[in-house]
Amino acid sequence: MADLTVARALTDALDIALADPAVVLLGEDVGATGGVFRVSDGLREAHGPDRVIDTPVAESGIVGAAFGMAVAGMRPIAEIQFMGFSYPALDQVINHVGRVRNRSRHRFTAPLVIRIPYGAGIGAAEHHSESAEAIYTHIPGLKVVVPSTPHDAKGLLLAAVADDDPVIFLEPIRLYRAVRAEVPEGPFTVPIGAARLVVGGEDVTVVAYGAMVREAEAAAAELAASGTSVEVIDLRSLVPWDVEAVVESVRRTGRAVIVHEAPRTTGFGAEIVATIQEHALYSLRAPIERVTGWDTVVPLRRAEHHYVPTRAAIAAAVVRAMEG
Amino acid sequence: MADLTVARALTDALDIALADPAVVLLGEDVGATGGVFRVSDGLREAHGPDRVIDTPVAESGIVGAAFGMAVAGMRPIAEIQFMGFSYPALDQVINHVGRVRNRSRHRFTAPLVIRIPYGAGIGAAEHHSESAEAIYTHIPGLKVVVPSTPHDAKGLLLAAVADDDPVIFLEPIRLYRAVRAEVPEGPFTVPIGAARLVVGGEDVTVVAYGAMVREAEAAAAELAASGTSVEVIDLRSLVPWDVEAVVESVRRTGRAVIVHEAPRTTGFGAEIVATIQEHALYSLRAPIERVTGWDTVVPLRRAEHHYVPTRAAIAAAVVRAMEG
Amino acid sequence: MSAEPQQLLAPDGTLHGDLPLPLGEISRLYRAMVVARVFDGKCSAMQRQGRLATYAPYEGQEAAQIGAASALEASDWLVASYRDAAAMALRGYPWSNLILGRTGDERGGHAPEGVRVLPPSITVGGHMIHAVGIAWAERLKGTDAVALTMFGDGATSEGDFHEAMNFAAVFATPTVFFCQNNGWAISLPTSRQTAAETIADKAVGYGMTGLVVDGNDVLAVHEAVRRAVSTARAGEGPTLIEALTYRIGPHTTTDDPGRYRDPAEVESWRERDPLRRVRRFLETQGAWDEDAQAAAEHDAGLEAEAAVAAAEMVAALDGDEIFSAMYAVPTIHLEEQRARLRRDGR
Amino acid sequence: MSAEPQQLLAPDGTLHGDLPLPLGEISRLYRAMVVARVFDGKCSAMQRQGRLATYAPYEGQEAAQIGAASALEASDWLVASYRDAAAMALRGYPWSNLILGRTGDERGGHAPEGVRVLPPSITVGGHMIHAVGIAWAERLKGTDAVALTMFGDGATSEGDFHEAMNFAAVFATPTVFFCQNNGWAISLPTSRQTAAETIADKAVGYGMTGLVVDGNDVLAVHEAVRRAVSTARAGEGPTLIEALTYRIGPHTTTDDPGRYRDPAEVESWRERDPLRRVRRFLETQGAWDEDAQAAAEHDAGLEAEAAVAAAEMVAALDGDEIFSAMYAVPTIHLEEQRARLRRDGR
Ligand SMILES: Cc1ncc(C[n+]2csc(CCOP(=O)(O)OP(=O)(O)O)c2C)c(N)n1
Ligand SMILES: Cc1ncc(C[n+]2csc(CCOP(=O)(O)OP(=O)(O)O)c2C)c(N)n1
Ligand SMILES: [Mg+2]
Ligand SMILES: [Mg+2]
Repeated sequence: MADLTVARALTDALDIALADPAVVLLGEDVGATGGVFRVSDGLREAHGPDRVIDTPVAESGIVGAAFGMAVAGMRPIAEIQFMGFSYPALDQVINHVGRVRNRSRHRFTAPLVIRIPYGAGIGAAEHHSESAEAIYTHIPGLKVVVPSTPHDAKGLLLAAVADDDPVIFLEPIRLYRAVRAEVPEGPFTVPIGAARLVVGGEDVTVVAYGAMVREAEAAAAELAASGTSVEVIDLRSLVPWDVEAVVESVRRTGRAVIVHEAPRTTGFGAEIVATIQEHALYSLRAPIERVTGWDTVVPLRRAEHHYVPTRAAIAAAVVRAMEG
Repeated sequence: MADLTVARALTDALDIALADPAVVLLGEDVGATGGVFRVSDGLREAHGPDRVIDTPVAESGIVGAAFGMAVAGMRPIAEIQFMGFSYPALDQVINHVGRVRNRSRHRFTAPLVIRIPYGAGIGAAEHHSESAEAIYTHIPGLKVVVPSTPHDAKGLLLAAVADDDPVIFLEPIRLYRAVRAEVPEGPFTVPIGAARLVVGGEDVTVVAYGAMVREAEAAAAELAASGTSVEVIDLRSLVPWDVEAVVESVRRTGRAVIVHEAPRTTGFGAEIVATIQEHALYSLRAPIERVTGWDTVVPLRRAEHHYVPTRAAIAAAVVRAMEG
Repeated sequence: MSAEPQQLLAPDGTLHGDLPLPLGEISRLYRAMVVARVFDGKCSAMQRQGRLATYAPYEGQEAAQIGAASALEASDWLVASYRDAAAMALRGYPWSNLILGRTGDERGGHAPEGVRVLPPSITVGGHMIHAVGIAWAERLKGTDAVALTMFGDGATSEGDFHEAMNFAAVFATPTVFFCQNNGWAISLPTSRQTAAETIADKAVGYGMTGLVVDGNDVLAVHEAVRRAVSTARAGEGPTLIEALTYRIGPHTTTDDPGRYRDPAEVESWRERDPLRRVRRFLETQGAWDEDAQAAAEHDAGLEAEAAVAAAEMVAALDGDEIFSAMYAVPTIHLEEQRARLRRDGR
Repeated sequence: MSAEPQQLLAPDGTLHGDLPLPLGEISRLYRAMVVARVFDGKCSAMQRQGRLATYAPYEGQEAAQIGAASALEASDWLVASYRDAAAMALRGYPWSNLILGRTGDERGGHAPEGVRVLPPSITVGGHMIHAVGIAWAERLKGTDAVALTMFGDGATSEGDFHEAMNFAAVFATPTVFFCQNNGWAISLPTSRQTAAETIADKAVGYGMTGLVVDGNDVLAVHEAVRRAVSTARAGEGPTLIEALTYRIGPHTTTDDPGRYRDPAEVESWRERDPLRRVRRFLETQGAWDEDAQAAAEHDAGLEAEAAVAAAEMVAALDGDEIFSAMYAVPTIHLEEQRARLRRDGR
């Protein structure tokens, strides 16, 4: 066991993954500087500049080249510097990465991982605070994974690299250094598709992922004091997501609150709500609440706090669900 | 009044819009050939090659240049040849088109229209049958419009051109020539944001848009015969969408079926479901059904019929909602 | 920047300089061109009969495609577009797959194991970088395999062309960029696609070698590509080759070129037919005659019939199958959707 | 392809050839460079104090930015990046807005009416095509306004650079592409960004004129841009100018260049400081002296204080306001969300 931040747990996972010669890491500034968040710190030195590759500034090129490598039998890990810079690569992701298996009926596949730091909360510049996971969840042929703890960061990243299909691996920027925890040494995986029960509870189910898990947990702790028992589920994986765990919980509690930072309209929260009501409508004792970012650009530093869901906003929604 | 197909109604609208010197139409093959669907047929001859502009094959360039024109005070209409080719322009759409007003606090704006033929049902090649509207609805700062009749095609396109904000204008490929109807001559607009009641009914509300409206209508007609009274609402506009009309209807019927061709997960149907349950949970007598495309690539011609929602699939969902 | 396009065989069949290939090889290339032309005609006809969903004819571009594809080894990769069936077939992609794909069946994309040819790219521009990644992977794996990518003049305007060229040059990947400049991108002539004198000029901005070859001269194309391939294989980096050719037919079978181009232009290019000059040359060498021609056409016809029959024998995918190749194993969501389709039908 | 970069003022202040501008004008440019340097230092300091959210210093690039921006007319447009504050300010974008933006406030993007300067682009690459669209619109509207876009060496690798260059050349839009090749894109040296000899070489592939200028020579930059602007204004199309310069500071205030570059390199560029050579030249002409320098620095300091004060006086956007500039009029959805924020808080 080692006491690691999310960032260091990821470094550890990358280092382990790179032991396989089929794995390479490529992206802007991943080598010389170890990436803007230092997640790949030391890896170029350890594995060489042919395996930890600093690329020109071209996201479509990074993803497209990684895709080609994957088709030729490798397991590349592409890094996009921030979610807001991932959009130039969307054509590659939608039209090629997610499709080559179907297009060739399993003849060619794209087992690559695309790592993308995402999310708000650190008062960054424009484009550096975005949560576009909903877009990725809507694209056929991808898996989408979001860790929220050092343990899961390592285990899910190793699972993503081992996966035979493309995985979009979203790293909550705000958590890189916000938490430390014990992480097993050496290789292990966390299965993609299984949610994590963060706190058990009886009255309301709160579903969150990424940086919102901690806010949900804090809200639950606060509400426990005033006698409301909140169950918090960390999805960990959005595609596929653990419908069973969520539905089972809501069947018990009869109430649900979904939390994400992304804009509200057609956010992934809508999918969770639509699925819950499909399976558990008759258990619902109140409308399912969504606590989300707004349909706006993430405000810059001075006004960002009006945008990002907080424990207070989550608690307010839980209270409303209790009254609903 | 003139008896027009959707394609011709659009031609008519473009011709009227081009009377304003601030309007230009640009895209691949829009001039010499009148576009792959001949929607801009004759317009280059009528308005000149400086106003109806054949561009190189570069979607990001088309949208980015149109954006620049709009910032400089024009009202460009950019055409992307098929939805599947719109992804290279997503970075321009997300990071610039939808944001310049906020980034400059109203100092610069982007009143452009991006026309995109979309949807399946004609057995086209890969990338030619896609429905990615959910992605566009999730992007802050855009409006998203989808006509389903010749009348609305003309009125909504003219409204889109007149709108002071960017509008993604989705043209259902399958409808271009499938219907003819009376369309008023000369300029008129259909307001963006108002749904259309297609058929009134008592038992179930079916919400659809684009090519799915006709399928819903047909299902309603079929079900009427067997005594189920179906209300069909054509959203016409996804951002903003007419929450009031839909919620009011579901409050009356207590049952709803949402229909779209796009993949199911995080499709726009999820947003509609999430919103309905928020406002009308206690009126719901059955889970809201979603009849959608699957989380797959749209199959090619020989298997496409397994993908696209049909009147039969809609009718089955309505029956289930009645039993639910 | 522009120089005369490299040419070995004049339109009248005269050879400039030495024989670049043994005569037997040239006959083999010519035969492949005959086969390609027969298939192209067959496919256009099938499309008119509604038996193909869509079809992009390559008549006039056979020399470019066959010349380039014939310069590769079995271990090399081909990453090509919707119009490159002749090249793909020469690399071992079965004609029956090419036809099956065009009937609207994903299984057309399943080339046999060992055939290193990707399914044709339908989007313009996105596939070139794949040839960079593939070539890069081969180098990282320590093989000497090369990847060749084929694309049109229109594709050179996409941002992805730029990123692919730049990555290939910066990382010196063993990639060959083969552009068939066939004069048109649907209705846009090359002169409106770029203001550069040649597409080969674009290589300069990447520090890459660029050259122009007569794309209707199978020997010149073969030679140019062969050299670029061996440069790449030797680890000396990528090359951009512009093959000047012409699309004799419509863009696809639904296009009407009468709207945008002068029939005289088409006629002038028919004069430069890529098959005729090889045949003339072979005939002057006594390596070909009427009988050989008749036999080649006959054989090609039989091959086409057989490929069409094989493709048309395949039953369409059933509802269950549309879910089965999105992932190695379908997700729970796809399984649930599959069950839904079984229950409600479509 | 490469030629010596155009230079008018040698690093030691010697002028080659004739005076390209009246001495008074040169003093004005120099004064602007002093102001720019003072602001840059001020902003770096503010960032260290936590008063700015993020900051990209441009020390060393003042000649490039001031030289280029000074070649525009009031009716011309500037479309620049996060590192181009000196150029933007010279075009009338208030320093207080530039600072306000960097404190993390959208209102920094609201330039005064009449100032034709877009808010700085934070993404790399996407903004160049905007200068193409703007210039094109001006031509369509019948004005003779030109658009200049500024970007770095890294930006030339993005697909959008390619599409912008190509559109500008094909449609001969009055656009000037001004690349500040400052040696680095964060940690990537230009030699790994492209294998081309120069970035100006990239113009060839678009049939555009490209040229390299000493980016630390304000007179050479001004001259080169002035010519490109008048070519564009005359309807004779776009130009690509590569200004060779150097980023003396870190990429942004959170970057640690010690990880990737040799301090000796930085020192060698300090020798070529863009301010020093102009000052030396002006001094030899008797147009500048210690007192003038002290006065210029003093005035710049006051101007900076005033701009900072103005920016820091602005109260942060309140919750209601974050919804108010997404559309001309907020949609019903935004109104509903605004009400939700009012009700629940955050
Ligand atoms: C990204 C993208 N944009 C647009 C299209 C539509 N389209 C298909 S072929 C074509 C022209 C391509 O021209 P070129 O590259 O010269 O190839 P050719 O068809 O001449 O072989 C266009 C615009 C597409 N397939 N993909
Ligand atoms: C699309 C995009 N990708 C990546 C980034 C992250 N990023 C910010 S600046 C930069 C380097 C840009 O280098 P260059 O164009 O040379 O400009 P400079 O910073 O040297 O002025 C990168 C990669 C970004 N802002 N936008
Ligand atoms: Mg072409
Ligand atoms: Mg730079």
